[in-house]
Amino acid sequence: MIMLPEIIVIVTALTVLVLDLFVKDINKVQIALAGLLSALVSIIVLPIGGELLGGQFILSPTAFWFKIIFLLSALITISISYDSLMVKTSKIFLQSSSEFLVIMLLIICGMMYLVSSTSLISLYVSLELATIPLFALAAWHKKESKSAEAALKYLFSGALASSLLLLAFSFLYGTTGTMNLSEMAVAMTFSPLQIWAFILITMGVGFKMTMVPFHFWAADVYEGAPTALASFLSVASKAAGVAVLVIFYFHVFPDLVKSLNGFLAIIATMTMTLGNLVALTQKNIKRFMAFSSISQAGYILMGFMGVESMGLVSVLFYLIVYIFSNLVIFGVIMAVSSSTGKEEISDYKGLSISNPMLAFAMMLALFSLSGIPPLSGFLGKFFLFSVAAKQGFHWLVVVAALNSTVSLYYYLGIIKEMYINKADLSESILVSAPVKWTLSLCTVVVVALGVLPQVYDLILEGF
Amino acid sequence: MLSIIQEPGLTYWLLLSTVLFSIGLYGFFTRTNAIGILISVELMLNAAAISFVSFNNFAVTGDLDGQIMTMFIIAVAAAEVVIGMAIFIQIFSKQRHLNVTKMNELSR
Amino acid sequence: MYNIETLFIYLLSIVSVLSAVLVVTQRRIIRSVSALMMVLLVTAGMYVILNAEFLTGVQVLVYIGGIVILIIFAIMLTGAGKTNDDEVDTHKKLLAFAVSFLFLLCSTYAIVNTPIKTVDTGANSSVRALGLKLLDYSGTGHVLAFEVISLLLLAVLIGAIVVARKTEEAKNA
Amino acid sequence: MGILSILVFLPFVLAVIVLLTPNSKAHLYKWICAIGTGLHLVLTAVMTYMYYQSYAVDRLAAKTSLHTKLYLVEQWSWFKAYDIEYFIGVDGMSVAMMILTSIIIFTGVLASWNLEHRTKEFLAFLLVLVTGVFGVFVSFDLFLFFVFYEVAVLPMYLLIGVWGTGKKEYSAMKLTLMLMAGSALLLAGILAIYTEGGSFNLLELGHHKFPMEMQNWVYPFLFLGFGVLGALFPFHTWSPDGHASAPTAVSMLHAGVLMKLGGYGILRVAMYLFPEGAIQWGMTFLVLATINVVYGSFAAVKQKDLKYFTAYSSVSHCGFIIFGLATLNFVAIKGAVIQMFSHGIMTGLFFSLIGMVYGRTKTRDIPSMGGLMKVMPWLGVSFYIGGLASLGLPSLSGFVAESHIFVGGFMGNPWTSKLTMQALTALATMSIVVTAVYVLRGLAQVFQGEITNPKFELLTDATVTEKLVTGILIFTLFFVGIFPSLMIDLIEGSIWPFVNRF
Amino acid sequence: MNTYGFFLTNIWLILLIPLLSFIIVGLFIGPKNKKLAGIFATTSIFVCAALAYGATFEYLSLFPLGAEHPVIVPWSVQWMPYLENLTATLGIMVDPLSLLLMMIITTVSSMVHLYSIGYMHGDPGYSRFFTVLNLFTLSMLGLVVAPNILQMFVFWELVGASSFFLIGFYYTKASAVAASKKAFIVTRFADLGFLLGILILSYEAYHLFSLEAFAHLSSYNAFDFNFLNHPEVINALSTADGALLTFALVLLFIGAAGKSAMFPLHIWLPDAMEGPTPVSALIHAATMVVAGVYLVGRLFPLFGSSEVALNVVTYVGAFTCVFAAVIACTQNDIKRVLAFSTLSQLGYMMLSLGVASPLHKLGYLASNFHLMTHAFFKALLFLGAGSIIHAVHSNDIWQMGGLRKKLPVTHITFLMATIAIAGIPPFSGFYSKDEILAAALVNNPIVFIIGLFVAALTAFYMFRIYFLSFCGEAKSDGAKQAKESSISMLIPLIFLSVLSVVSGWFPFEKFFLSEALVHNTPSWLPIVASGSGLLGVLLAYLFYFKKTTYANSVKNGFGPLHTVIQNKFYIDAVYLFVVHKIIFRFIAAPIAWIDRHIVDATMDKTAYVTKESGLVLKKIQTGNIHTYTMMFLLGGLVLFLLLLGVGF
Repeated sequence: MIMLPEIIVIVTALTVLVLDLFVKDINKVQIALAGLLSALVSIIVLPIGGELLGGQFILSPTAFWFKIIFLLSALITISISYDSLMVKTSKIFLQSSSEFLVIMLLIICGMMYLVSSTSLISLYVSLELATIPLFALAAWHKKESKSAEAALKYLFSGALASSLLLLAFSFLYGTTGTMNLSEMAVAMTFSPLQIWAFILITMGVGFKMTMVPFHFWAADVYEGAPTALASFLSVASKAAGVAVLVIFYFHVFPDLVKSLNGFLAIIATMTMTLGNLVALTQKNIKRFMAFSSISQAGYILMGFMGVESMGLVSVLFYLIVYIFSNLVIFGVIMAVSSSTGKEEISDYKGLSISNPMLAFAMMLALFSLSGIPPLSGFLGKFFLFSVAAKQGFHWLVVVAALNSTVSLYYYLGIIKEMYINKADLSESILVSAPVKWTLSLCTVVVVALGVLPQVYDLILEGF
Repeated sequence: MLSIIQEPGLTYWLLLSTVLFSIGLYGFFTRTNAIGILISVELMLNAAAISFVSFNNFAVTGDLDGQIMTMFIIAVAAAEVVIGMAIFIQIFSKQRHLNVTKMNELSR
Repeated sequence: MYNIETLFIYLLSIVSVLSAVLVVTQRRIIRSVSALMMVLLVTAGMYVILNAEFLTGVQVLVYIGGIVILIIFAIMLTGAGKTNDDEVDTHKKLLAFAVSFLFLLCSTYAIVNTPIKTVDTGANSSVRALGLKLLDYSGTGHVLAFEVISLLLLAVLIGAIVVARKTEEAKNA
Repeated sequence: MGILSILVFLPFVLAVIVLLTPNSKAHLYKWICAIGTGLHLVLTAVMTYMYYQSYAVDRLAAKTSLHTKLYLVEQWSWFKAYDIEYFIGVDGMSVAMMILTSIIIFTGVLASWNLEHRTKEFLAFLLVLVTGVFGVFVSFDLFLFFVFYEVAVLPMYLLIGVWGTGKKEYSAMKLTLMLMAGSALLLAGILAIYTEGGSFNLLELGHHKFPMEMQNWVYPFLFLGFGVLGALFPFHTWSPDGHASAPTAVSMLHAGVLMKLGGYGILRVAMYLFPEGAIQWGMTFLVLATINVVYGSFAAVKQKDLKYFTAYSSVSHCGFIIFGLATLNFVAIKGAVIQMFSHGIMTGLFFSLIGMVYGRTKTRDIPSMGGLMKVMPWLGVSFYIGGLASLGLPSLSGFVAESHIFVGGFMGNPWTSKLTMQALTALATMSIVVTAVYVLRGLAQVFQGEITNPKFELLTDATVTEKLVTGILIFTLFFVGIFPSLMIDLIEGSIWPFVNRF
Repeated sequence: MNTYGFFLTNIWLILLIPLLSFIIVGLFIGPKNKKLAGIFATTSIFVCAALAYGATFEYLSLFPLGAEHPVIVPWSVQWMPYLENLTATLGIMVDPLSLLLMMIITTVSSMVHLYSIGYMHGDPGYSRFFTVLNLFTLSMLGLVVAPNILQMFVFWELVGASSFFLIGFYYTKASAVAASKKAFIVTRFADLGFLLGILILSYEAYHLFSLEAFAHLSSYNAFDFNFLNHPEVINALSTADGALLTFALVLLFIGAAGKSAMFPLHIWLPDAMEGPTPVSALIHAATMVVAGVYLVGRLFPLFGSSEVALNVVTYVGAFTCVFAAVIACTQNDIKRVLAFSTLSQLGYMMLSLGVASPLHKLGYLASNFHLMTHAFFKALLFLGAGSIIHAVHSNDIWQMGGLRKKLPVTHITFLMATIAIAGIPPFSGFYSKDEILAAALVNNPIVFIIGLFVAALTAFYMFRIYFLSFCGEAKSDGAKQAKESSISMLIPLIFLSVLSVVSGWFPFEKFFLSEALVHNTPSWLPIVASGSGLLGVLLAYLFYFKKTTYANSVKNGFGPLHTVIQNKFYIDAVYLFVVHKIIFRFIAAPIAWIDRHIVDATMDKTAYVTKESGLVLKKIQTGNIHTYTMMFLLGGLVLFLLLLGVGF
């Protein structure tokens, strides 16, 4: 029964919803985490390659790994935002947090359906399920007007992207005569309309994955929305965007993309460079993380060049590494803002004195994001760069490597605040237990992934 | 070119839906009222629906996927409008206006 | 020499384009909503021509009956109906027009240059076939999409309620 | 777990132990590190002995071999997909570099004996840095080489940023960014090699014949990438600032060892894999290296701060290393490797002494100091020995290296015109006079003449640890200077393959 | 091969003993017990002297005076293997020249050691003095016994370094520090020439090994003297590229000129007088300055092969000879006078080497003979001057006077040395100078005349000092209470005075050359030579003993020229100008400035540009939803046009 994980997630969502109505402040985070964990376990048990509903629902290797990515990111996001969901005294506490949790679980379920769907319609609908509720989550901070404004911008960009996507799907449907993705790939004929559909899809998916020309919403939404959602966006929704891109680039337009290496290289360079350059100037930590995640999208794009299975494996590996590093940073951001309520980078002064463990975890994650060896970020980037190098784009490798040096500059900026600058008032930052556990676990994984080859080989076996 | 207009076939309908789509786009970029922008989105979705149905009618007559897709489009459009309206109401309760151009508190 | 049907098509397309233009240019939001209603009605008519009779029903009932009414309701709530929305400066209008026109050009270029072989039997849609296709468990069915859309609506429902609900202080203020 | 892996990861284990020891036993940190690095020194000696035993048997074969022969090899597969292996081994050159690093880290730890500010993290980061350096010298898989290369560069930021003096953030940031930009070039080069050569294993790649047009652009990439760390002319500006604001042990380790990674990398990777590229680009980098030598020495003449003075002199001496490599002549390359060793010890001595003088006089400004010889004779004499070594006085290791480079430079290589090569070597030789000028001027100003500042009257001479530090370094300088044939024999075997490939 | 006796087999002791005593005195005895340090150091040098004499005696017993005097290398070990035929060995080469030098060095050094026990008594740096003196003797011995040119260069540098430490012995005195720095830098500059010479020479010689004609010589190395002086090698080198060979030889001569303070590079010697007098006696009279002459002597066959090189040697030597002698006459500081006199005597040795050629070796013989005699009497003069200064506590000859009665022994010994240097017959100076003049007469008459004129000048300025310091009445109270120095200072004076007489009669010719030399020196030559010497003495007697006004009238006669000469032709000022103004102001400062403002600035500029572009890009984030979505769509359309345009 390969739809088991989805069902488990839906059941958990519903139980949280129902229980919240009847029982006074139940520990909903624990239920959610239990549900997600059992979904994760169930997925690992499932045989890859099965199909259901006569082919409407399949579990291909990509789908398998993307589901693991989605469940992992949900699991970690929810556990690091324990403060804003459960701790009433924390400065970033969210009203009606159980509904927040339910919607998040449903979104995860939408993403899982997204990767397993074979027809255009189910793909479109699950994509919408994975996007539209996010607009609602963005507006959760009722007290500040920033949150509503962020939601508005996110809604409009999302609506535009989805209508463009819809138009593209109609053209695909029309020219290939079928709704089924695999049949569509066979009927591809490089006609102008199909190229136009390809571009429209790139725009639609580019929105979700924050590729450069379509990234404008990211900064405002990350800053305005509650941090829990910002971390979720930077990780899960970006992974969903990558998933859709993988579906289209690897399964629907493979030979078109094979000839478009130059095109991809340009977009990747733009995304990386703009993301890094603007991140240099950022003061607010969440806005800073927005641009850092935009630049990460640039590196991921490099994996798509040449449409090889090695490229896909490195993209998947990099996503996993990116999840752990990014969520450690967001965990620290949430821990700091939950006790101090401040989000400026300069507020991290002297963190290494007030809370050495937090600072050390943050430092490791930042180094991993900027691609410094023994840590996993370097390994992920190295495999992505090797894909680009294999296609002969050495200039792109140099640009990417220089970009990661620029990124090192602003990551070191934060480390400088934490380690070198003296803190004027170092009130101690208390971190609640689950957050502490998740952070230390993730930091260990960030370091371990850099050294142990097992995970990469595991992914490789699938392809 | 004239033949397209003479007996309106698939291309005619597609051109029609693209025209409607572009008008929707124009509305999307110029309306200052949030609801106005949402209306233009509805317009665009409707244009897409037309292209789906016309493809179904002219090119892919074997099955009815196009029409089923249109039904789903309508459902999704509904969802979008619901969320949009909820957000607009929240904005309105705070700022008493829905003028999109005045909302750039996040522009630092 | 033109048979009735093409004449009818021309009529519908002209009306829909005109009212679409009205939707986007009207200063008062109420008038643009009504123009939108007109566009949707005309599309419903188009569906008839495109052999999608059931869709006309769905369009009229759900789209116009449901969504547009909701929009009108929201307009009333936010009191936007009475006043004129202020205009975006002309230079931005020009830019918007240029972008959308460029989009139109690209799209028409793509459509015109792609030969799609058309079958002139037209779709034989019947409600029964639609229903069967929609909930068919075999490979070609769309039951999965059906399930997912229900989840979407549930999520949107919860989200909209929480977002639109007045905050506690606003309530007792 | 061969001896090489122990040697590479012992400092890391030490770092972990130091981090784990509770703050209550703060005084223990120094002792753990001192004993640990001392043990490391002994182990390196054992490793050298083991190397000698296995190398002795094929000393003659080395003369004609086209491929580096490795000893004490350890090879485990790491990433099967990209056939990346944990492949470490050692040849003559690496053994010399291991000895150098082991000495420098031991003396470095001793030199930072009286550091109070957060010693735990300082020693931990220092040991992590040295792990990276040891890793680079033994790794023969390009991926592993690059991983250790970056591990060696990263702790520098925190070491200079937190424990440095003067405008430390600025120079720490500049140093890290320039070195990382350099390693960006390296990454592109390594990936190009991988796509072309098909594997990361350096020895296998040695058999692969790289096409000419690829060599033409990858060789300069690698050369500049490594050159940034080896203080090649236009990219040397990080070194004066970096060393001036770094604490003693860090600048000892950095100038003494890390800058040698540049030269080592050029030889081991760039020249080994791209002999034709090296010939093609030989002249341009030779000219650059000559500028490096002359420019560095002249710039040092006008420096007012002791650390800038030494930093510029090490820029000039590192220029010698690159000069030796760029001549593509056997004797000169051998000289370059010896210069790596000897300059490492020399700068280690210089920076440790500057640290000690700074610890006492609290100033590094040369004009404001004077007549310190009367008050601290031991430090004065060691400074003079260091100075004479740096200007290449025979019976000290500086002369051995420089004479090799000059003789090699004069003999030149079959591909460049004899006249230009000899003219450039003559120009480089000119620098021994300029070095003499600035060394003597600086030292005479600081140590000779009357005591200018009454406060200096009551300064104390070297303590036991300081005597040990200077003693070890000076002994090595003399040992290599008086018995150069030992060092030459150690290195010679590993240099032949590079030359035979041209 | 005939077996070597005790001395020759372990000749390496002559290097080991000073090394051991240097280390032991330096590290162990010195800091503890000053007195023992002095004695230990002196005894070790005496042992070396004994070894040197033993070795010479054994060498002569093996190869009697008249017979062939081969060059033997009893001990050598591999030191620095550059390449297969290019290995520098550490060894001892024994032949008449090196034996002669060994004897001179060890003798003078032991006398100076003995002398300084008394002279340096009570000086705080007492043991440091003896350590460095031992190091100096070691490096000097290493230099003279070197079998190859690289080992010579090694010990050459060590000699330079130890002279640096010795000159700068009183390191608290600013002038001593400056003098030591100047000495080291000038000699270092000359050593640069020497090194370049070696490099070119060894490079040329090394390439000979590849020719099969030299297969039989393959056991040699390119650096060895035997190889370089080998007749086949010499004509191979000169035929291959004569100009390059001459260039190399001139470079080598520059190295020699630097060490032996020939004209352009002489500025450091007068200032080197800042060091303690025994140092001046040992280094700046007998040993170090002679190294340059020894180098030219050692490579004489090679030098012989190129006419130009020999001419350079001759004329530089001659010019220095005259130049220094003229200045010596005007100096007031006793040690400066002796320093300039050394300069001019060295000029003599150089010009005599220059005039010689492989065919008629008289010049080569005379120069080495003069080297020996000069070493003894100049050392004696310096030590004598030392005891005068020790007694009078001032260097200025105008404050001395009337010391004849007060310092009897110093007076007699000083007188004997002055007569010797003036070249008056019975004393050694006459014989060696006569030989030089004879050689000069045969080859180069101009040089002969210069030599003659300088002989007179030498006599004049030497007796000027003699009369001013010893005769007449004491001109200052210091001179009045002058007391004779202690016995340990007097023994070396007496011993050296005996030597400076006896050394003239040493059967030099037979010891040095195998076959007898054809003597066609005209009979009138000795008379003329000694005559010019006596003329000088007479003039000095008139000027300074008789207190006539001649001296002042001559001085005013010369007028401004006199002050110019007194200030050593302002050459020092020129050097200072060149070094400080040109090198520091116009090269070093600009480079330091360039580094700070251009190279460094470009790096900061790139960082600035990246930050600026970041700010520019940030401006696009206006926050207005319309701009966002428009750019969203525009970006997509541009990509589409790009795709169509470029035609995927």
